[in-house]
Amino acid sequence: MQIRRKCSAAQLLLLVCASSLSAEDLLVTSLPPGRYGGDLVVAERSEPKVLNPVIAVDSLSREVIGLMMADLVHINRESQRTEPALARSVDISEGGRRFIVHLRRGLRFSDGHPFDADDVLFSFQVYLDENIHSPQRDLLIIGGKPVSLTKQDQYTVAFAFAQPYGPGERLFDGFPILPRHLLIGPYKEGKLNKSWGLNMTAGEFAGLGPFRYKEYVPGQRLVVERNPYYWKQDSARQRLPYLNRIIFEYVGNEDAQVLRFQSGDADIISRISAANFETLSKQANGVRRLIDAGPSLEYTFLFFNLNDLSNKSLPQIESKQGWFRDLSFRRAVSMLIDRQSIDRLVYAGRAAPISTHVTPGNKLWASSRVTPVSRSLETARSLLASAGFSWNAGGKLIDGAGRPVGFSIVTNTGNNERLQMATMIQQDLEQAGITVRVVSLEFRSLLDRLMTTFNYEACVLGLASGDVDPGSEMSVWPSDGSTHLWDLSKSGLKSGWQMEIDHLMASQMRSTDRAERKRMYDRVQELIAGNLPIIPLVSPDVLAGAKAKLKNFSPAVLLPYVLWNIEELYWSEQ
Amino acid sequence: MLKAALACGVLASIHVTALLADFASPVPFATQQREYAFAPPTHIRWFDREGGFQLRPFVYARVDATNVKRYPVQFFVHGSSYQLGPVTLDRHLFGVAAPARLFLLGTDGFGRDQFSRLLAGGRISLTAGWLATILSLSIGTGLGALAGFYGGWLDHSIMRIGEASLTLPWLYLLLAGRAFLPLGVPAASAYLILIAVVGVLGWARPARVVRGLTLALRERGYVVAARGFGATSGYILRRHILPDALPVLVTQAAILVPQYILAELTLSFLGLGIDEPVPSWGNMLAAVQHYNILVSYWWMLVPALAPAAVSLCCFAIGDALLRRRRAVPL
Amino acid sequence: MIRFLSRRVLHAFVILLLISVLSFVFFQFAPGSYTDAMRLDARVSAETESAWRTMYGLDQSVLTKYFRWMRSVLRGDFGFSFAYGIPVSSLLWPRIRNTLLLTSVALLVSWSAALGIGALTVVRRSRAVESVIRSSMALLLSIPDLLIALLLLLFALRTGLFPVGGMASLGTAHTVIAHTKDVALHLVLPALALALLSLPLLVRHVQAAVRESMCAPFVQAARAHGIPAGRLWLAYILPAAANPLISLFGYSVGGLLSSSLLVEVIMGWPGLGPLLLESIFSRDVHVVIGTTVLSALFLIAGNLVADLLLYAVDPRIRWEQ
Amino acid sequence: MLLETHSLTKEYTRKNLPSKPVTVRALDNVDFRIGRCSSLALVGASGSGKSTLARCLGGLEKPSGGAITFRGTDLSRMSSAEIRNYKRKVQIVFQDPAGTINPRFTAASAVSEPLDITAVGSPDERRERATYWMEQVGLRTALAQRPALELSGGERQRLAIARALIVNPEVIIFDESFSALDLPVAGHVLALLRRLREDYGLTCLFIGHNLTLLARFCTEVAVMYQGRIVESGPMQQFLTAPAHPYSRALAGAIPHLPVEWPA
Repeated sequence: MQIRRKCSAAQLLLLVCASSLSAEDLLVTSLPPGRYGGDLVVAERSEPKVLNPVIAVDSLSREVIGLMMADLVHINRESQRTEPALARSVDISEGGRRFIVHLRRGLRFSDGHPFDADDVLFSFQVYLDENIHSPQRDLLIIGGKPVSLTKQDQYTVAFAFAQPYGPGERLFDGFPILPRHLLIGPYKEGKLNKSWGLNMTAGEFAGLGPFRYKEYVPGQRLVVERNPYYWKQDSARQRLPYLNRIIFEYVGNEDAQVLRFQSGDADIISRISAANFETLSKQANGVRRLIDAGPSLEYTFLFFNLNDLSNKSLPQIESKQGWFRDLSFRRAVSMLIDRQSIDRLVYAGRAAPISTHVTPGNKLWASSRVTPVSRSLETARSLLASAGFSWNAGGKLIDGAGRPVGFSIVTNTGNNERLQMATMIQQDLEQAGITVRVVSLEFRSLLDRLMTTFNYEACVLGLASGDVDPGSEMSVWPSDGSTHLWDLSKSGLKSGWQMEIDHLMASQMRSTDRAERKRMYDRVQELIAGNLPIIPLVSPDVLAGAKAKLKNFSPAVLLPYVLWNIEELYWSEQ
Repeated sequence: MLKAALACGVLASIHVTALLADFASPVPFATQQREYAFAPPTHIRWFDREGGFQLRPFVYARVDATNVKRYPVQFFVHGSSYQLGPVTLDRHLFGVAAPARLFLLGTDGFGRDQFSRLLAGGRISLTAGWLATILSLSIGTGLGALAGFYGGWLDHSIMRIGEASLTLPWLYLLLAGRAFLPLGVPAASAYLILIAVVGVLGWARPARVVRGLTLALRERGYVVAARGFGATSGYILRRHILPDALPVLVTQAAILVPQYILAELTLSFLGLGIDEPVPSWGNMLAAVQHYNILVSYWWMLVPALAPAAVSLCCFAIGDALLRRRRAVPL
Repeated sequence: MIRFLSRRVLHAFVILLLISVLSFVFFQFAPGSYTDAMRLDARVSAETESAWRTMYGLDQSVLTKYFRWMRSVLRGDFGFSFAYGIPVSSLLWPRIRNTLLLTSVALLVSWSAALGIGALTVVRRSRAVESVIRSSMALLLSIPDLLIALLLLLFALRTGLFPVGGMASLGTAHTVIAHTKDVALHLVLPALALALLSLPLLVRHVQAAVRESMCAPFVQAARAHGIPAGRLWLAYILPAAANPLISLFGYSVGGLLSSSLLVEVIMGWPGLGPLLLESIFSRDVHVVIGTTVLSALFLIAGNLVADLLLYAVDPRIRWEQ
Repeated sequence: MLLETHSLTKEYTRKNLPSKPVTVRALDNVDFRIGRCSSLALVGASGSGKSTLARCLGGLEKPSGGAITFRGTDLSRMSSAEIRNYKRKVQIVFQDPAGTINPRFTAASAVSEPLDITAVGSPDERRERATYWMEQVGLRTALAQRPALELSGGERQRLAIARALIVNPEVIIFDESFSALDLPVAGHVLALLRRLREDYGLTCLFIGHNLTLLARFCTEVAVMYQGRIVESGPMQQFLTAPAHPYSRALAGAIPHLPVEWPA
């Protein structure tokens, strides 16, 4: 008995030595060496709400979580392609139905606890748990069946899908790996949803990201500090990150954000309006650097209510749907809109007019075959005339039945740009005798109209894709998508082209051949540009700024725009 | 007294100008001249480039790449047509011939003439201010007088409800109100409905004042005597209490009117303001709450002068009335 | 005295109950719910969204919701924040402290300014002084709240005299004194903004009250007796003016609380305001109602203090009761 | 008897927190009667309950106990119409000259107010009657359109008396109403009242603590002391042989006036 115990103790010692000595399988990047030290202050307009990646829904929470957690495979925000992260490699087999993920060895969570396949298994068990309702869960249902995981050894996990998964390993970006040793207890007690709220202490948290949770001062700030166990190194084999702390200060609104940045209290600014960006640029000096990263993945658009309203008792709106369903009408409206002026006046020239939903910011998927819409009052008028519309003595457009054509555009009040766009559209359509009324509604009231009561005629809204891959648009374009806003009733628009989109979107998700997927997605873009279920307007640029001393600062068009390479940022000496 | 008369005059002329906004403004308030976004106020000149004096004020305008021409300011010019009551007119007080533009107060981000918007905005703002003030004062007076006059449980419950209503988060009631208004309601009416709700909700403060006054007055000999003659409560309120409350109410109104005019700005901050393209003073100032506009375009602040003038006048009138009161000190 | 107090406390309790019920009912009118925004999230399916609705009890009747909330109030939680995933009470307490700090400083500033200005206009009866004060008050009243706050912010930015936004700078919390100084510096702008907002009304009422009491027969008599000005003020005029001013004080607390909402939002002061606004917009119902009930509590407490002061100062009140 | 009280009691409760409420008995079993055409002086020290009695008689306060009867009808059993009629028949003129007349009203409209309330006659008739009664109480008609605010205390008091008379009352209660009038005016008004008593059978109840004026005018007197009527009877008898100690003090304080009142 005694001998055996000794033996195992010796084995244990050996194991500890081995892991602490060399077996840390760190990722060595090609990054030129930077300089350690310093804090980074980020002024945010709203607070992060929860630090629990399983239930976080708001974007700021996810941004902060992104700093503290890591995923198996990561999408490089600059190249928009995947790169290895916690997984050193992924082997894809069985025609894209099976992923063998090889984990890095000897990595540690920010509290020093080792990381292995059990953490991966636990994390995905949590994400898949039906009782937790993680918002990410739906992404793991592929071909109608949940992904299944098997542990092959301590550092190898196999993922099996019911059908080939088109986007491939991009799936893993967005599934941060959870520390099993900390969360298994709350999970078993059914309290995982309530773990990692902002009332937690630093000791309750551990992650694999470059930073770890330090403190939260309610209503004021959230501080994260350098994770000493982080698994990336620069080319000089210095362990990243360089910065000591990141401080998220909560300042309430965009103007306060700008003021804080201007006064030098905040080091970075992002998601600012073009107007503020211009003002800051005008006052630019050597201390601050402002960067226009080009068109984002956000597309703003006008859309009409194409829902089936037969059981909603909204006769007023229903009577106008005849116009809305008329492609000539939609094309005429699209042609009447002065996108150049929107770009110039609303976005100070820092936006790109678009004619489909895939913006120029999407380097990998934007189709070159979609032609831009050119504004033409004459073409619009002839289109309308050929569709049976005419003009009365007062110059107002009337339809075949002699009713004057007019509608209201709803938009949300929190967003100044959308309101401005609606106002400009109002004037643009006026020129063809269409009377437009702009109604601004507070965001939830607007959503209620769009998604529950269908009590609206037209709406200006914007959507931002989470990723460049068409997989991220699956909730928008197929007719049964939950964000298929213009026709959530799924029955109003049983047209051929919509069926074709449904088919194309479903097929590209099953295909692992990138060229084929591209071909299919190009066709989707053409169909949308040609049939205008939405009338695309512009895509605003990603605008950001930082102190000039901050090196490696490189805003990207993918979320999170500026903090995606946080581990690489450092303060230069001057 | 002179000052009050002057204030009345200014106030009246502001109202008249707002009423005749269509005539006094050179272009319709909603017209976007997009190539002139954020244009500063046009320089009106008496002296030309050569230093020669012109009898008629004029503006310069570029006619092509190289040439700049003089355009005199004209009065009673033909322009876009508008309705003034039952008649359709197309005369405007002043203007310049195209391609020159005359922006007295510059333009906003869409290139809309600020001067025209200021005049048109007065209509909405003044209506809103008066409407809300009248509503809150009349409801406040009614309930306050009731509470003070009858006392007892009625007084108690009115005052408790008043206290509660001062603390209630009316904001989401307003949000709901805005959300439930049909889409077809024109922007101005939608806003007036909302400000009416705000006015109705503002009853508690005037009610308090009137209640205090009523409490003091109802013990006065002449009120007791009137009751002795068999006067009804309504009579006493009408003949004895309200006349005494009137100066107080006017003072209150002098404060409330400007406040309600500016309430629009706060409402639009909360997403409940007036919808584009209809202007109002608060709505025009709301643009300035964006930091970049505040620092870049000073003329966007000019609309603040209108409510300031109104409130100065209101104050002067209120003060004069208060001095005239000289009634029984309370 | 004790009965007076206990009756007022009972009233306060009834009001709070009324407010909580009305808040719930009104909130029911506001369209949309917390989970609506999830629908715009490309990752979330309609099924997940409805599962969240069930999880938060959003699909239940108002009555059930109210009683569930009441139960959690009795536990001391004040409900559960959907957005933050933690009990509302733990969200509220730290912010209440900040709001109270801000409003009490603003209260102090605005009242001393109002009393000073009120006394000045009455003592120095010069037309110039009066018209300067009147027009500046009118100007203050005619500048929208938002703009005052923003102009102050700009001023701070241009001069660099005061920190912009927030409540404390980083890394200054080494000593208590340094920390206090830092917070005080941050407090200047929001408190000033808040004080400026409430000043015109206060000045007006203070002037009226002082003028009335100066005209009071006993003050005239005292003046006729040749009582020196200082004593006249302290012993005669101010006590006579105290009565309306004390009740005004109680109500000004409420006014300040409600305008502090906006100032806090603009100035980035970490009080109840930003939390309330954000939770209204995100329909985080329990946070909204918790905040509402709590600010009502402060308002009522302010009125109660004013009543007690009146009770102490004015013998007539004791008679009436 | 025209107006009488039977064991009339009026109590006020003062919630004297935190101690127990204190009950003050302002009227204590008052039995009191006035005959038609009589004029009675109700005298007593301040706080003896005179004004309370007046307010009860005027129907402005509800007694806590006992009853008031008018022409034999119990006030508490009257219908509201009868009460209204009663209030017209019994008028009170108060002490406070500033408070009795709304300073905002013109003199004429203050006098005609009771008629306006009951809407008797046309506005012109009312105005006419108002000026008539103003003249009767010795006010110049030139004052008619002046706001009451600008009148002196004595003038306002006369307005109040004119206002009481305009409704043709049967009883007028003067609650210290003469203290604000200077002697010649008071004498003039008293002479008017005497004429009215003789012509129309007007009954007058004077409340005061100063018998100087009333001694000549009133035929009867009642003395109140601490909420009770301690002595009542004909004036002459009271002046010559007052029974109660307080009465003696009162009667002894009347100076001998050198002049005769104008008739």
